[in-house]
Parts: sequence; structure tokens; C-alpha cells
Amino acid sequence: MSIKVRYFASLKESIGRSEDNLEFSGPATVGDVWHRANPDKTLPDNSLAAVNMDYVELNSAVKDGDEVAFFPPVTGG
Amino acid sequence: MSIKVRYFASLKESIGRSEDNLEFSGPATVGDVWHRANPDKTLPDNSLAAVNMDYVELNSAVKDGDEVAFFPPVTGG
Amino acid sequence: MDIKICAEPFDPWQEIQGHQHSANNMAGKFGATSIFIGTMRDFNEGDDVKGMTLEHYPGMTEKQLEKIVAEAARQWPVIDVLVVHRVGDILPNDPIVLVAVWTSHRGDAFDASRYIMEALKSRAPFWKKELLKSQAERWLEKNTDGYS
Amino acid sequence: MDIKICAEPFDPWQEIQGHQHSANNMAGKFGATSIFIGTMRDFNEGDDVKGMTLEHYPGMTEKQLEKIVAEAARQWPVIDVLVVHRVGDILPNDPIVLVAVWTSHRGDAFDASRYIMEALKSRAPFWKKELLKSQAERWLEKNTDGYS
Repeated sequence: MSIKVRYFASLKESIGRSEDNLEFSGPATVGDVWHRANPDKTLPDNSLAAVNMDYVELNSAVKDGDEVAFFPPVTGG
Repeated sequence: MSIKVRYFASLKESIGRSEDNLEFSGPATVGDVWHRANPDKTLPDNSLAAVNMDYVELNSAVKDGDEVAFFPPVTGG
Repeated sequence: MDIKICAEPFDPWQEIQGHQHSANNMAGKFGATSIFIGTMRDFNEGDDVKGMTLEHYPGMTEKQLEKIVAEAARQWPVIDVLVVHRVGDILPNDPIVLVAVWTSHRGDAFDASRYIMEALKSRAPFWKKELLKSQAERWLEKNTDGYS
Repeated sequence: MDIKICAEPFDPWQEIQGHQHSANNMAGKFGATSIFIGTMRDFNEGDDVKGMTLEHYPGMTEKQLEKIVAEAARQWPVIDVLVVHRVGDILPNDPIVLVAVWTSHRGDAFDASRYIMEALKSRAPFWKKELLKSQAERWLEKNTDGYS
């Protein structure tokens, strides 16, 4: 399955990329997506994750075509 | 001592006057002012009273030159 | 801090902008503005309302509003406050009251503006008399708790 | 109900008036409007701030704001809601966010507008990067609880 990964704000800057496109052959969670995309970097503790623009936990499963996003705590308003 | 009395809103309409000017020879309370000005009419239970534009209780004393006001519950805003 | 009693219709947006422009020292200093506007509805307690007359006690109104604003300023770090209240003959959709509070942080703005509105409702000497579509007139007897 | 993301400076008073005029069915029906405006300050955490860049996640921002407004509409009888949020390069004194809620009664307007602001602060995917007078840049790390 194909997963699009997006990064925002300080997390995007520290990774140095805004997007990844990954292929998985078996089932995977949001946490697995992070590890595959960033094998040498731990996801910062306070990070948030979304699948298809809804907040999710790292143990949520992803499916083909999902857009997974990782970003730091939001600071709008 | 001279006391000016003012009435507002529905209380003014039911009394039929907006002001009274009274003379007292001895000490008097706000309640006394009402009774002197309106001997035949009981002050409605939910009425409010003010002396010199500050809220007071009916047993507050008045002094020469005070402006005493009686009015129904306020409904602004 | 500014408190105004208006015998003519007022435009809340012009009042706020005029106040912000005249208070130049505020630019860049405030982070939060909380505004409440009370507007006349064309119905009340199940009846169609054509208009309203707002009576007040000149002098006491200003004195009580100043007290209320001072109480708010003691409880929250407010940068500025504007209160405008209409009196006289009012039509549906006319603004009746405007409370605007400028602060650094949003919690203070929300809390102070709400405090001022609730205190105004219970202590500022204004009285509303409604003119119904049936031509009957009636004095409002009490202010609601804001939820009815 | 209207949710807008603006890449250019916006005038909150024009936004509110424009919304009220386009929503003609509201005239005479609403009695209370509660408005919150967040404005960029020229200082933060003890430093002079020259400007700010507001990044967002297009699509998710709108989705989350729509959810938040729907939650508010389920909890309080709101007649209408307008949310405007700025993105891009921002200067001190620029409005950042506008939340306006129209209801029949004031308690609902205050409660719903505050709910929307608090939820927006914690869930809408916006991120602020400050440019300090010293030329240093820094990402804001977390939103405050509104009191600091």
C-alpha cells in the first residue's frame, strides 16, 4: 500500500523534508510509518499525528492511500 | 432637612409622579422617605433604592440634601 | 476606559474602531479583545415586538458603570474597556449594549467582558418598556440570567 | 456558518459586517453577539517581536475548525458562527483570529465563542514562528492556557 507522509513546522525543519511517499507490503500503524520514514530519528514526545486530517494515536492502522501527518503541538489563535 | 425623591420606570408610572421634595425635622431612613412620600402605598417588594446614586438598604439613614431614588429591578443590557 | 450613553442609534464597529484609534498606545500591546453586543430582537416571551423604550437614571447609570468597570480592572489585568449603552426609542435589530475589553491574554478578556455584562444587567439603572405588535406596552419585569 | 483562512491582512469589523449583511435572515432574530479577536503583540516571553509567520496544514485546518464549530452548535443554540484565521507573514497589531457567535441569549454566545477559541487553540493545525528584533527566529512551542 502507498502512504503519503507530511511534516509541518519545526518538525519539518528538523527533518529537512516536507513529504515522503512510502510503500508498505503488509499492515502498518502510524508509528510504523514514522519509523520507516525516519529510521534514525525518534518522534519527539509531544508530537501530534493525523491520518486524512483527523487526529490519531500512533497505534492506529493505516490503509492504502492514507495521508499521514506528523507535527509539533499547534500554536494558532 | 431637605430630601429629593425620584421615581423611575413602572414605579414612576404607578405613582404618577417622577419627583418629590420633602422636609424632615428629625432623623429618617430611606424607608421613612418612602412612607412620607407615599403614605397610602406599600413599596413593591422587589423595588430597589439608591441614595445619591448608590444602592442602599431601606434602613439606611438619609441626610440633608440627599437624593433618594426608588425603582423596579433594572432591565438594561 | 470609556463609558458612553447614546440617545441615538450607534454602530458598534465604528465605536470600537474609533476607540482603538484614539487609544494609540494600545497598538502592539494587546493580544486579546473580547466584545459583547446585545441587540434588540423582534420577539420576546412569545410576542412580536415592534419597538422598545429604554429609560435610565442619568448620572447613576454612569456612576454604576464606572464602578463595574473599576471592579473588573481590579480583578483582571485589562488594558482598556469600552462600554456603550443605548437609551430612548429602539427598533428591532438596533444594538442596545456594547462591551469591549482589551487585554494581553484571552482568558482575562473573556472573563472581564462577561463580568461587566452580568454586573451591568443586574446593577446599571436601565429599564426596558416593550411596544408589542398588538400596540400593548409592557415593562420588562426582570433581567434573565442570560440563558432564557 | 463561515470559516475562512486568510493569507492577507483582514479587518475584523469588515468581516463581521459583511457576514451580518449576507446573513439577512438574522436581523431581529439574534439578541447576543460574542466576538473574540486575537491580535499579534510586539512582545512575547520578554522579547521584542518584529513579525511572525503562521504556517498551517491546508485542508486539515478547515476540517478541524468545521468540527469545532459543529461541536459548539450541538452544545449551544447558536444562530450563526464566523471564524477567520490569518496565515502567512504577520506584523504586530495585525488580527490573527476572529471568532464571532450570534445567539438569542448572552450566556450561549459567551460560552460558545469561548469553547470555539479554546478548541481552536488546542486542535486547529496552525504553527507560529516568531521573528525577534534580534533577528533570531523561534517556533512557539505550545499554546498557553489563555492566562499567561
